[in-house]
Amino acid sequence: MTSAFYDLTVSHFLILAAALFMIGVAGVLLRRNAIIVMMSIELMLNAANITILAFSRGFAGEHRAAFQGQTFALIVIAIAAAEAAVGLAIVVTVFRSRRHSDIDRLTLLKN
Amino acid sequence: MEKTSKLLFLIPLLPLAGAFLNLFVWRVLSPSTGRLRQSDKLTHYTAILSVLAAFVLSCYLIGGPLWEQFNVWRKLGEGKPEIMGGLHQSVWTWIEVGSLKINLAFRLDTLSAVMLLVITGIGTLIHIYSVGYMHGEKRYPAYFGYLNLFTGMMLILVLGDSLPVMFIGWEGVGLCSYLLIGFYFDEDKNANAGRKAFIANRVGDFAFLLGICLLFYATKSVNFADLQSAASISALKDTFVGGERMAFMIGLLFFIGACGKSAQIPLYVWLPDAMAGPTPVSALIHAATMVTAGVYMIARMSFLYAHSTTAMAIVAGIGALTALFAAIMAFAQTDLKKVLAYSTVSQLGFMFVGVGIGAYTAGVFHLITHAFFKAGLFLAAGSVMHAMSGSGDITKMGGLRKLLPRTHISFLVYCLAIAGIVPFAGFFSKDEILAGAFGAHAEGWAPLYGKFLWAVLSVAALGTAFYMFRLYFLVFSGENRADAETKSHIHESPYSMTIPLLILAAFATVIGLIGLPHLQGVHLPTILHDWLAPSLVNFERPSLLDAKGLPSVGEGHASDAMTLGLMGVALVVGMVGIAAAYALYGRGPSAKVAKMCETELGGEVHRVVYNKFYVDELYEASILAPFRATARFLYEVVDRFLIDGIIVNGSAYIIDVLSRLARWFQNGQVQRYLVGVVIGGALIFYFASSPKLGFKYEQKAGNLVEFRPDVGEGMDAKGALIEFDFDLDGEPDHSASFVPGQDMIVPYSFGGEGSYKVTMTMTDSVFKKKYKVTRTVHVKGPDTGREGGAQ
Amino acid sequence: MNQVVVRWLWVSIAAALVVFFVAAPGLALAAEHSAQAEVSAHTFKNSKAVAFLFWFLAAGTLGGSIFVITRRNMVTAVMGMVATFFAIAGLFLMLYASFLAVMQVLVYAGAIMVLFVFVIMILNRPEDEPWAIHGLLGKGMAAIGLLYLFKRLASILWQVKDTHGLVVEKAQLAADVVLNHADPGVAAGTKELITRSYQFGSVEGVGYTLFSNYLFPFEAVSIVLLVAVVGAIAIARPLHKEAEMADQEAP
Amino acid sequence: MNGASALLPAVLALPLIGAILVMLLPKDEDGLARGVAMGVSLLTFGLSLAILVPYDINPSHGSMQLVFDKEWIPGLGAHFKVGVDGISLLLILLTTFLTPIILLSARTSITSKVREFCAIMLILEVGMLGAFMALDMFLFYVFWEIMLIPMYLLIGIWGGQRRIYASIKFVIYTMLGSLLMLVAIFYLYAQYGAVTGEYTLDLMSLDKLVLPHNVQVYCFLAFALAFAIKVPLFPLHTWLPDAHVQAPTAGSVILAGVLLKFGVYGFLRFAMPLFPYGAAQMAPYIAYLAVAGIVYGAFVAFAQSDVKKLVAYSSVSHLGFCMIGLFALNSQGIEGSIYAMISHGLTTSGLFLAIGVVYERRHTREMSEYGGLWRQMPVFAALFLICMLGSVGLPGLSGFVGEFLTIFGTFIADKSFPVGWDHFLPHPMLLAAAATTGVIFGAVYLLYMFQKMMFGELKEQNKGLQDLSWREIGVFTPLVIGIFVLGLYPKPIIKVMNPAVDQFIRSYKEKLAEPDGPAHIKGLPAPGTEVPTAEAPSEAGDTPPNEAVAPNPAHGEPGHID
Repeated sequence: MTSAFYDLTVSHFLILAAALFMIGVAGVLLRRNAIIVMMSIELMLNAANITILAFSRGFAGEHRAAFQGQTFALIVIAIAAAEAAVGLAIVVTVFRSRRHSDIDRLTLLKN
Repeated sequence: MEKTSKLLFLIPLLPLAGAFLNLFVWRVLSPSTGRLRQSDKLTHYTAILSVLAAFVLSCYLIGGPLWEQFNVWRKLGEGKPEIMGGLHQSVWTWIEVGSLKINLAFRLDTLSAVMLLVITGIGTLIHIYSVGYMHGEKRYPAYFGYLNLFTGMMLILVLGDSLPVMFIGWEGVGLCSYLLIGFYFDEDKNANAGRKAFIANRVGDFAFLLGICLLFYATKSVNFADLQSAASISALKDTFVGGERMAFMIGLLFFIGACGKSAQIPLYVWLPDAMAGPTPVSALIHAATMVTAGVYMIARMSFLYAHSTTAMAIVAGIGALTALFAAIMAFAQTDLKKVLAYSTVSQLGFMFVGVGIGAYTAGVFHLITHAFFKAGLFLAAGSVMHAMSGSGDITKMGGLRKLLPRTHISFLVYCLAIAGIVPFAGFFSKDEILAGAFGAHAEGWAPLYGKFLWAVLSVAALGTAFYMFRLYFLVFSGENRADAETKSHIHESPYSMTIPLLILAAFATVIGLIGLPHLQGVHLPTILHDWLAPSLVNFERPSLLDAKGLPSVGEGHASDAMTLGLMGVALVVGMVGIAAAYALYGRGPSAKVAKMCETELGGEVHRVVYNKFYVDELYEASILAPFRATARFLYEVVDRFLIDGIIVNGSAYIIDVLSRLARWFQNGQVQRYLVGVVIGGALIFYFASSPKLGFKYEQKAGNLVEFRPDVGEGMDAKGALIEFDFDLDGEPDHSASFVPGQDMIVPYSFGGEGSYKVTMTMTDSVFKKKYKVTRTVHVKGPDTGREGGAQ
Repeated sequence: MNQVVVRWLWVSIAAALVVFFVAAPGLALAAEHSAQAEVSAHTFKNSKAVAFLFWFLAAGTLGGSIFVITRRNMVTAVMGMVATFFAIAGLFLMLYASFLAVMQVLVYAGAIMVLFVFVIMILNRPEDEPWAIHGLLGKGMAAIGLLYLFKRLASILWQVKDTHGLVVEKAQLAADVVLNHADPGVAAGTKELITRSYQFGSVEGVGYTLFSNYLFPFEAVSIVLLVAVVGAIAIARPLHKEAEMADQEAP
Repeated sequence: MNGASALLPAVLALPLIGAILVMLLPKDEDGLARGVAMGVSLLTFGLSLAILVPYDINPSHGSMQLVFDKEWIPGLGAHFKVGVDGISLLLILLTTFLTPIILLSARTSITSKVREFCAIMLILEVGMLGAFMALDMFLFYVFWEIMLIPMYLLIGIWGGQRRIYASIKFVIYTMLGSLLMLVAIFYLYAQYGAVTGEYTLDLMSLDKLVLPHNVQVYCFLAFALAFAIKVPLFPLHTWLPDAHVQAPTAGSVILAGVLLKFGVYGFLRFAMPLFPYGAAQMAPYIAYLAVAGIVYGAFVAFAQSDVKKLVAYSSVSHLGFCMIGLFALNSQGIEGSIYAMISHGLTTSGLFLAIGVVYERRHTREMSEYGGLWRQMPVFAALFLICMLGSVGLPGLSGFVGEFLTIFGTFIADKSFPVGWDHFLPHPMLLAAAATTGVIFGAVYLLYMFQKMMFGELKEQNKGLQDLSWREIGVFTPLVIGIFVLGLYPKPIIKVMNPAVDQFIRSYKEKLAEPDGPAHIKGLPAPGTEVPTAEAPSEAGDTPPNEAVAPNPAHGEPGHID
């Protein structure tokens, strides 16, 4: 039993990333405040990053693919940044017109 | 032995044409002053002329070609054909489908000739009478139109060569009686009477229709000529349901039809109410012609009834019952026309007995005589009511002898005729029926059945004489009981009404001579008997001889003394009836009868008889009320609630509920949808992944059974531990780890034959989750071979 | 009561920072040191310290992220987020992706978190009802669903057996980048297979791959960033525009 | 023959062109719209009479004549194939005969949106004529649906208060049935394709296919449901009273006059010839439902206070007769059923028109409101009496011939068809007796209605009613003449339908005699169960019997299916 604790394998990182992802999803599902939801999305993206790098490190070996993982992780970070920016801009405008940023009350598109 | 004649179809066509002119054509042509008015003269002349023309034409046809053919037929010796075809004409093929072929064809033979003369003769007289009676009536053209239509339909009925054509006439007259009874439809009472008549007739027609179908089913033909053929006769004799012959069933159905039309016991209720119509209508339709259609039909189908003595027994039995029953009911009636109505029902009973015992000639003879004096009676009643400004209540009449001389004389003659006093027609015809009944015996009948019928009829004859003369004395003798106002109006009817009365009275006396009784000794001319012989079945026919070669239905050639004796008895019965009536009602309503009514028993009897034995109320309760109830029930419960409410609207409601549920879930909250996604995903994963566990087993030699587990292709099956527990003791008997791809067989031999419970458990190598499945294994004995069972 | 928690949070963040800055060089040393020692292909065989480090960072990440989604006060949430980012950076380092670790700290912790802090400053109103799904049933079902999905995912991920293990004998992972087009440095006409190898997590390697095989994604991302910036500005400033519009219309 | 065969599509196209023409008229030209519609419908009637000229009354070969066949959807194998035989010719004549009458009668009752009304009536006529003529299953289904829409609009737009409910119920009821039919059609289509390799929807070729017995029963039930709803057979009839009560007079007349006939026609043309074994098995059950319908319809009609509902239930009762005649499976029964359909078309249309006349004057359908109308409107009373008597089945009028033949056919039914009858019913005679009671009940409720409306004393509010105008008399006279002529001289009508019915019974008996087993063409052995040829059994083993395409003998050889 203790070997699983000490011998780090790829799946450790993967399961960690999965846990982080689940927490992110929980955040998105359960929280009302838009910003917390945005942050949870960031968490989910980070989880993805961890997975990419874990696989890149675990499987790439000498093969040049090793760097593919990292470039992708980089791109993910960039996209995350862009997404955060636009998302927060929307949240700000919503706040300005509605005086609140609770997602569950934004139901205009219902029917 | 039949001749085709071109003119036959004209007889029914003439009155129909008259009706068409009166009902449709004259109205349109005559200058309508806003309301369709046409001159009365034009109406009644067209009507009377058309019926008169029909009468003249039929006299010509009967006198000419038919008389020749009759003489030729009579002179034929032994080999003469039994049935003389008479004049025949087929206008066009009406319905021709597959083997069923019905032509619109007419046949005039001796029987229909007699009916023809009665209908057109009396019809013309009544048309003339109606001119006076219906004077000033607003719907004058309609009345005469319907009367002509009726005569036309009756002629079709009489001349019809096949049963469906007769059926046209049969229902046609039913329609006309509906229209004419309900002529004064302003009051609902009359309209109801009309409807009641039509529906009662319709019940009869229901049986008539089924009779036609069964007849065709048996003999493959519907017209009278083919039905006489040997093949169809033999078909009639083969047994139908319940051991009885086919002829019995067909005969019974047609008899029910006749009951409906001729108002016999079960279906007579409509005739007394039919008096709501104008009196000439009652005279023509409900005395002379329509009601006798049933008797004519049975006479026409004599060949069929002759082959089923049980059917004849039923006809005679019901006839006798009706005769007696109606006579009793007539005692207590206070309305003039109601008494005559019950008398008609009773006299029809006599005719049915005559026809029922095989004495068809007697039945038809009574039909003819009854037509004359009953029509006369109704017309006389009409002129009395005409005089009494419309009221028919005999308690308000009396002493009209001097005031209405002509009506009184004719009324007296009719009463004597119907009571059966010697010179008058009634005596001879009624006596012939009584004599026939007395001597009647047939195969399969109770020995004294004839005598019983004779006794019942004699009592009925007594009753007839009694109530007729009760009527006579109440109306004509004693002092006038009318109130002053109507008394002042009493006047003799105009000649156009009284002349037909006198003519009919003359006939009522003379007509009796055509049917003189059979006397061995003295050879009296039996005109009617010989005349009708070619149309009716003669019982010496080979097919009718029973086992011993005797005719199955005998009329019993009684000795002269017997016939004269019977005639004497009948005369005495009539006289006794008249005497009793004189004693009680000689001078107006009798005090004795009134006293008798006070007594507790007498009053009760009087009330029951007066209310016509509550038969109408019985029908209302037993048939009409339940009919309305079921109708309402079926509509409200079955149709509206059951089918509509539950099935149709019910399913719509369910769909509505489901849709509302879905609408509640979609409330625009994005996160709620995401939760839905997550839960859905989880469920899918959960159900998709649980391995479908199971095992197959095969029984090899003896009790050795091989088990082969098959595990669903779940990811974690590799290296799973499979354990079998054969004897259900909880701990596994055999366990092995599962290697996918390699086929794992676990042999185990059971104790013996029978079925055992085997459980297999699989534990997941990774998560140590246990999956269990138990199945019963049927181990067969060595002989029944292998029993393979697959999951 | 939540002041205690807040204080406890500050302590954990500080510890994470200290550990990170200490661990990084230690890790590098360990890598050097272990380069010579024989290491089984799959795991940090012999160094318990590294295992402890991993579990600590894992705890940091998960703890931080739970903080993010549970805290009612948004500022504490942001702090939790920052802690998570630092822990993740540590994890990157353990995976030898040092360049990424730095980028993580720089971009995420630095830029994005700062952005969040600004926005929080604008609309920092105390939350009255934090949870979107009302009622225990909704939350409970969602939680169970998530947990079950996590369990299934974990049971699958658990069977992933990597081929090269996290630590290769040689610390340096030679990555032969094959040039199949004329390298500017090489004389024209001669096509020569030049293989260069870079250390696994080094900037040159990532840079090289990024600008050779993945040039197009790089350009695309840059456009995306541009669009994002323009979009953010366009969305966030209509207020003033209305004011201007109003001025223009009113002559 | 080519000239004549273009006649049928012409009869079909004429009302369509008429409908388009009417729609093109300017908005408020009511009179013009009515005139054009009337003209077109009369023209169509003339043209349909012209069909009789090239039509050969007793054809020797197969019964379909004037067949016009053109490729419609090649992919699907659906042809625009129309043809006419004894049965459909009569029903086409009935349709074209009734439509002008309805248009004439609708002058006063339809006042709003007259243009649309005329167009809808003409489109409805197209739908009906097309469905009667169609010889291609798909074409039939298309026309069957085309009929539905105008009827829905008729009830929906010009109807009474609860018209929306009634029209929706009517459409969904019919749709439900016909969808199942569509499934059965395409099953048949697939089976035929599998057996002969050639995919076509033409009725003539599908008729050659003999399905295994149990499949025949299921397919028959699928078809039967669609047509039973239309008939309407007893339990599925609840849409009819609502549709009639809420429909305008014109809608009621066309619904009762022609649309109900599609149910029986469908049984006769599609359900029974295609699946004879199913029909024979189901014959007793449907006969029972028909008799129940007769008695039930009569009882419920008696309990009505609304005169239109009464006549609607009377239709249920009358069509019960048609159904029982049909399932007597002998020539008298079937010809009686067709005859009863035509006479019901005339008499019930007459009754509905009469009710329409009275409704236009008093705007109420409650019988208690009327009374004593005879004295007030004698001409109307006379015409109404004749229609009522025709409906009651008085001999000499059209109703009797139909009813008599159906009862007659059922009575002698067991002699003609052993299958299906004897093992279930006590005896067809008892069934016929039960049906004949309908004759009594028919008289009961119709006379009850007639007395409530016509007899009794004249109520105050009915005093001012004026009698029929010449136009209204013009509406009634053709019907009355038809009732008389059909009653007294049915010979020509029966002569026309005789060959078609004999052909129907002959082919029905032939197909009934086919052995059970996998689907095969009539006469040919089932594909795959060919005589085992010499090749090695192993090789034959691998081609599963159903897929093996029977070698389609070359053109001209016997058994060639073109």
